[in-house]
Amino acid sequence: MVTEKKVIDDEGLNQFVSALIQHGYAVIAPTIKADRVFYGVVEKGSEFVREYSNAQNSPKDFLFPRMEEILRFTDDETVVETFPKAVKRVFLGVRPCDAMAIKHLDKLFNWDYADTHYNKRRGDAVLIGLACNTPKSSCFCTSLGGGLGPHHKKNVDMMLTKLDRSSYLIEAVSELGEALISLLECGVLATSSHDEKALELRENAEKMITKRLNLDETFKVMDDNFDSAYWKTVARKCIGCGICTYLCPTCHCFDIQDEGLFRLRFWDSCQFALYSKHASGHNPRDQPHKRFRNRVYHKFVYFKKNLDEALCVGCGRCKTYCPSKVDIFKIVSEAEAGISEYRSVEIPK
Amino acid sequence: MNIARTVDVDKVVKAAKSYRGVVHALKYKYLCSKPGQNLIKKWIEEEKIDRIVVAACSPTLHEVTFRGVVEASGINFYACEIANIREQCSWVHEDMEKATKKAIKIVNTAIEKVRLDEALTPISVPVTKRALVIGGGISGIQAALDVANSGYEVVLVEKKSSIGGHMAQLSETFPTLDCSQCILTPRMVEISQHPRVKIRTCSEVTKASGYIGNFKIEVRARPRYINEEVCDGCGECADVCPVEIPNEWEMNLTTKKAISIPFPQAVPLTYEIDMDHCIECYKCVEVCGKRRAINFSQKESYITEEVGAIILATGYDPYSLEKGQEYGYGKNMDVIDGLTFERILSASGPTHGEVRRPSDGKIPKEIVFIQCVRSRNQEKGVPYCSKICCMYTAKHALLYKQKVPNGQAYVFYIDIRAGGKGYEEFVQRTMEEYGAIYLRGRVSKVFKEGDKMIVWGEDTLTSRKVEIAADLVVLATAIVPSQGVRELADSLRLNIDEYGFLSEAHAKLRPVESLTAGYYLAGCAQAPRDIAETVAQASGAASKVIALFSGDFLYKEPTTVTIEEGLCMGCGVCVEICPYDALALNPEKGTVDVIEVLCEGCGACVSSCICRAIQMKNLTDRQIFEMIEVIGRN
Amino acid sequence: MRASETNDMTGKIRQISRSLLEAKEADYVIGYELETDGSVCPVFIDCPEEVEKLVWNDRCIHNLASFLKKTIDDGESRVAIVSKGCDVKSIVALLQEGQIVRDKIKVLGVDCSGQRDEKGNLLLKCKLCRDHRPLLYDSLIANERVDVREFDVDSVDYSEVEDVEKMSVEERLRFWKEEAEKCIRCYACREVCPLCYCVECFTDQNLPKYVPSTPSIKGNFLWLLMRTFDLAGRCTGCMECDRVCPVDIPLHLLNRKAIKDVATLFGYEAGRNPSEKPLLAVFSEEDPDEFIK
Amino acid sequence: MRKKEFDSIDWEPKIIGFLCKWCSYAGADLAGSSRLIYPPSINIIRVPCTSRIKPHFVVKAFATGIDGVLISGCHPGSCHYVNGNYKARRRFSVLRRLIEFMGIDPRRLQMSWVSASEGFKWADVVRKATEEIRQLGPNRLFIEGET
Repeated sequence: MVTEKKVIDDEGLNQFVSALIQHGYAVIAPTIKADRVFYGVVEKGSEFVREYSNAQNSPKDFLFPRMEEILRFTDDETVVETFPKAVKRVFLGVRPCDAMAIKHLDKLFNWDYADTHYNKRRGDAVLIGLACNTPKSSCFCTSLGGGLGPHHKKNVDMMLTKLDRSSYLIEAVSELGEALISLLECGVLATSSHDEKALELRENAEKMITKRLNLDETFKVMDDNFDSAYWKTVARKCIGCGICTYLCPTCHCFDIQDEGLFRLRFWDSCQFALYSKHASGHNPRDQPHKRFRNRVYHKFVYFKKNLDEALCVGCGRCKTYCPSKVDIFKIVSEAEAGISEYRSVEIPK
Repeated sequence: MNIARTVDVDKVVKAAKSYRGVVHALKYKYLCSKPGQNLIKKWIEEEKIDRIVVAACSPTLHEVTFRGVVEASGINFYACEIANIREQCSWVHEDMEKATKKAIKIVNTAIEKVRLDEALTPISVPVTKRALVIGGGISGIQAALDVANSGYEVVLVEKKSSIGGHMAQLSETFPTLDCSQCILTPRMVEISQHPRVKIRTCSEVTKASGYIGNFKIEVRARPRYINEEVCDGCGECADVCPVEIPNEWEMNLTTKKAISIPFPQAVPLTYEIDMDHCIECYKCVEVCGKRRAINFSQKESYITEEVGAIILATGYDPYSLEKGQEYGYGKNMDVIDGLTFERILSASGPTHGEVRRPSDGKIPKEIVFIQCVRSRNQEKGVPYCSKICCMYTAKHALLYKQKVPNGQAYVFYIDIRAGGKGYEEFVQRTMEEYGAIYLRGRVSKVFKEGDKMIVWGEDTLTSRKVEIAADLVVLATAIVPSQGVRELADSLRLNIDEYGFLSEAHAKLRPVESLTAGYYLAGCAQAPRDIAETVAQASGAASKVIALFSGDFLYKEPTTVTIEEGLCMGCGVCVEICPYDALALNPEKGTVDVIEVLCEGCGACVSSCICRAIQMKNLTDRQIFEMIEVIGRN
Repeated sequence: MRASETNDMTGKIRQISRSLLEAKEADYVIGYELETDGSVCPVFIDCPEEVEKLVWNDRCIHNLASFLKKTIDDGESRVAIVSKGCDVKSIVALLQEGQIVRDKIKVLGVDCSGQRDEKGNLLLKCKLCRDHRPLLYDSLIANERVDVREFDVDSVDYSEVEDVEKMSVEERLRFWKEEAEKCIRCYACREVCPLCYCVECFTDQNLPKYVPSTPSIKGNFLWLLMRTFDLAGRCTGCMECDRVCPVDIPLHLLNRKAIKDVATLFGYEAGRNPSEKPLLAVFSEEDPDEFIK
Repeated sequence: MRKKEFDSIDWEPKIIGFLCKWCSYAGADLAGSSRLIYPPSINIIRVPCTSRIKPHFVVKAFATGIDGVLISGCHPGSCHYVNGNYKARRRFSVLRRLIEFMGIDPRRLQMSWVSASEGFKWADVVRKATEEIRQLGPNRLFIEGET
């Protein structure tokens, strides 16, 4: 199978969006809302912003929304399970890191239990990636394994690479992508010079990411030093809010509560004090640093133990939007040095 | 049945039956009757029902009845709630359908509440069987004697240097014309010799902590500069004292020395030095000699008394007229108030009972009495009736005529209020036998002309203007709560009404109790009243105290608050907001403790607690939320 | 701010911090440090060698008093804290509510001429500020160039609040519902607030469920409303909640509204006097009652 | 169209009354024993004192779809618990302005002083409150499905 590659301009991209919408897809793409970039449903191509490093939220919001109804109680005391409506979705402009995150979520929600609600939403959603030409200083995707990088396209169905001011290289990656690219009526077939340009951009982008992390070493150091006072020290400026977890493309914790006649599931965060409180009143993560440590360990240790991957995709959202600019990369990458410094220190209970 | 008029009781019963958790629902005509009560008993005993809702009249009427029934049947007193579908539903609505719907909701809210009610037992508190009486007038004396004679100790606190109050200043009392001092002083002697009464004069209550049965009272004693135990009241010191000052006990009609007693029968018979006027010549010290009763180094002191009940007998003051504002009072020496006239009439007074006017000592031939001065006067005085003025004015007019048979007394009045045994007859006697001329109307002006006071008034019965050239004008001024009561009420956390009289717990059914438990009211502290009523109320208050002291323990409503320590952050807002000091910061734990016996269950702390660590027993936030939801449901 | 001023003040902060740490008068110092991207972040300094991390400039936005909440549990630590005039008001409020002990806190008060965002714009809280010089401190890092005059209370600018007040009731409801819709319940507003120190927030409690914890419009709207009420008479207007909100809900409008109301109704201002009684625990007979029938 | 719905004379607003048990509750009882007729719009929750009423209750009521809340207690100076009504007054004057700011008509939160002897006043207060809230129409703070 020869993968078809085309080069289109902005107008072509707009037409493509219109074609997708006409074919019954809900197109979800980065949009501008009050100076910030958010993923949202677009009604026309021009709403899709293309100049952004990444949106504040991630596609997660649409696959695992912050709140959803899972069942309903009726007046005659019966219970009806409710499911999300089947919607054909296209996620447009997904950065490779977010695409990787969706892959992680796919695994997570089908690991020991297949989550119907997630899967219904995920369904046949099409991911159209947009290669990242100018990673931010907070990005560190290249260290996180699975070949992840600013132009990584394994996890998307189609990939867009912005070649210059108004031309995009568009290629189908999966069969789903192949089927969709046929909707593209404009554009020219890509040539090798386009490929070369893309490669150059890719190398350039990869060079821009200077942060490096050795995942395996980090895993080992962390796994061996759970009780180090280091974690208490680095957690100090964390205020304990849920921004990092709610904006993280892979965090997936939820709570379930009944409200009136509805049973709702909605996001929860391990950063909250009540998150781990038992019904008995006991709370194993009763102190802020224990909750902080849990987040870091979940990303770099627990998930790796369970599914042999890091759950962090290096998007840098947690640092960018953190009220105290807590830097997970810095904390993890300096763990070894930091822990050795604190090795002698007994962690107070 | 009076509920069934607008509420379809069968529908309410049907709705209740189908409500979550309800086992029985039944219509019954007089549930508060014996057979009705027995039915509840039967249910509880035979079917192990553990919660009851009675949909009937207001809980203020039969809540205790039904709770008593459930308690007698073996479940907790508080496992019963009343749904008020009469006073607040059937009696106030006309639309049957809507009223029925509302009645169902009322029942449902009561069900939700009772479902979450917990079993409570009353809080028992030991009782300190010792009473405090504040105020040493006739009401305080009477109350103290009654309590003491029942075998309990009493502390009587009086701010003046002698007990006796205003009654000691009066000449004769209406309607029997007994000599006031003659009937009062034996009581004063009795109390001064009573082994169970401690009299603290020159003293004021400054602070109270604790609660019914267990008060700690701080009493401030001002120095009188005389040693009470030593002074025998010989009076030699006053003889040698060179300083003469106005005698306010004699309504400033005469003077006294800077070292003085108010009147010869004073109790305790201990002199007091007025340091504002004393020139420290020490002649008194000299004459007192070896007895060494005089002590210039006395200081203000504070004593703490532990008592179980407090009787407030703080009395009254005559309305203090601003100088020159009313009928020339204060500008014109011969315009005086009633209490001054009492001193003029009194055999022990400055004129030895002869009626002589203050300005020149002339015997007044024509005398005008004006009633309701500042009483019943919304704009300039107090709106209430001072109650005693009609009677004492009649007494004044009568006594005047007895003493000056050729004189003429005129009385300006609005109404004559002479309700009381022998009162109306007394007023009639004054008019008919003693020829006092009663003129119904207000006085518009009093002004001086020569040595006469010209009184302009109106006789509204004949619609004629009246002008009287009087030698003396006596104003029956309003009586008001005695000075300092507001501050006292503040420090004791007592309710006062808008005029400053202490509020009773219930106007009809609890007239001698304050709303704050453990405080009882006697005499004019509560409202204007005469001596007979004062004494009756004082005895009433005393008997309440005696009843309280008859048991070793007190039982308090257990619907107090609890604090969940795990949630409390010790911010102290509740400590601040509690009007009873029932909450205290525990510095060790950093949280707040509830002192349950002090808690009256108002719930102010519950709603002030930002951390929601405080809940009120049997009226938790959860219960209220459930009730709101029931009401919100369609 | 001129470089000489920042250098000067930074130097003083370091010097005082060093001596406090050396003399073991403080277990640690909470201050500001420079991030690689030029922004400024909170930092905890435990030993004299680290004081060089401390800085002062016009990007020291964070209210470090938020971190004093964490000291509530371990009442033992003695903390030195770099505080602007606005932050000191939070400290005063915490003292007033007995959450911190005065002699365990060393306040390094800093004269502040206003803080700026990354674009160099003066922050709203600084435009409204009347406490350029802290009203309580142990050491003062003075800046003679800063205007430390008392502001005229009557001249307080509530125009942002008044703009909302001018809307109709329906418009306001729509406005706040739209804002509520954005809320994701990350509780950054709560966690950053120096005065939100409850063990269990009302939104987390279950019996009863004071407000729904779900990020629904209803739950969010009620959260915004009740959060504001609980802070009424306590909020000192540091606007940290506003800063950290990841979805830009104008929380300052709500808090400023409460600040305006308690000022106009009761003449009360939070965070000025550690011994002042809490606003809602006391009353005055003259309190307004025009709405009572 | 919305207007029509509540113009109908049959629409009865749902009002919750939080009444202190010493004054206003007794006043409401007196209105009953005096057979004073007032609209059945109000359901009463008896509390010991107005100071027991949490702002949360009021907000919960609105969130539950209650059209109006009426808080009633003792006149100033005659609180059974010394001064609870003053504290409540302060609390609710703040809440009232705040809900108004967020778009809830403040007339939906009413407050009155009704003593145990003011049965007439109670009936009048309920009538007026009902009328005023009837004019405002149903509480549409949260429409069904917005949960």
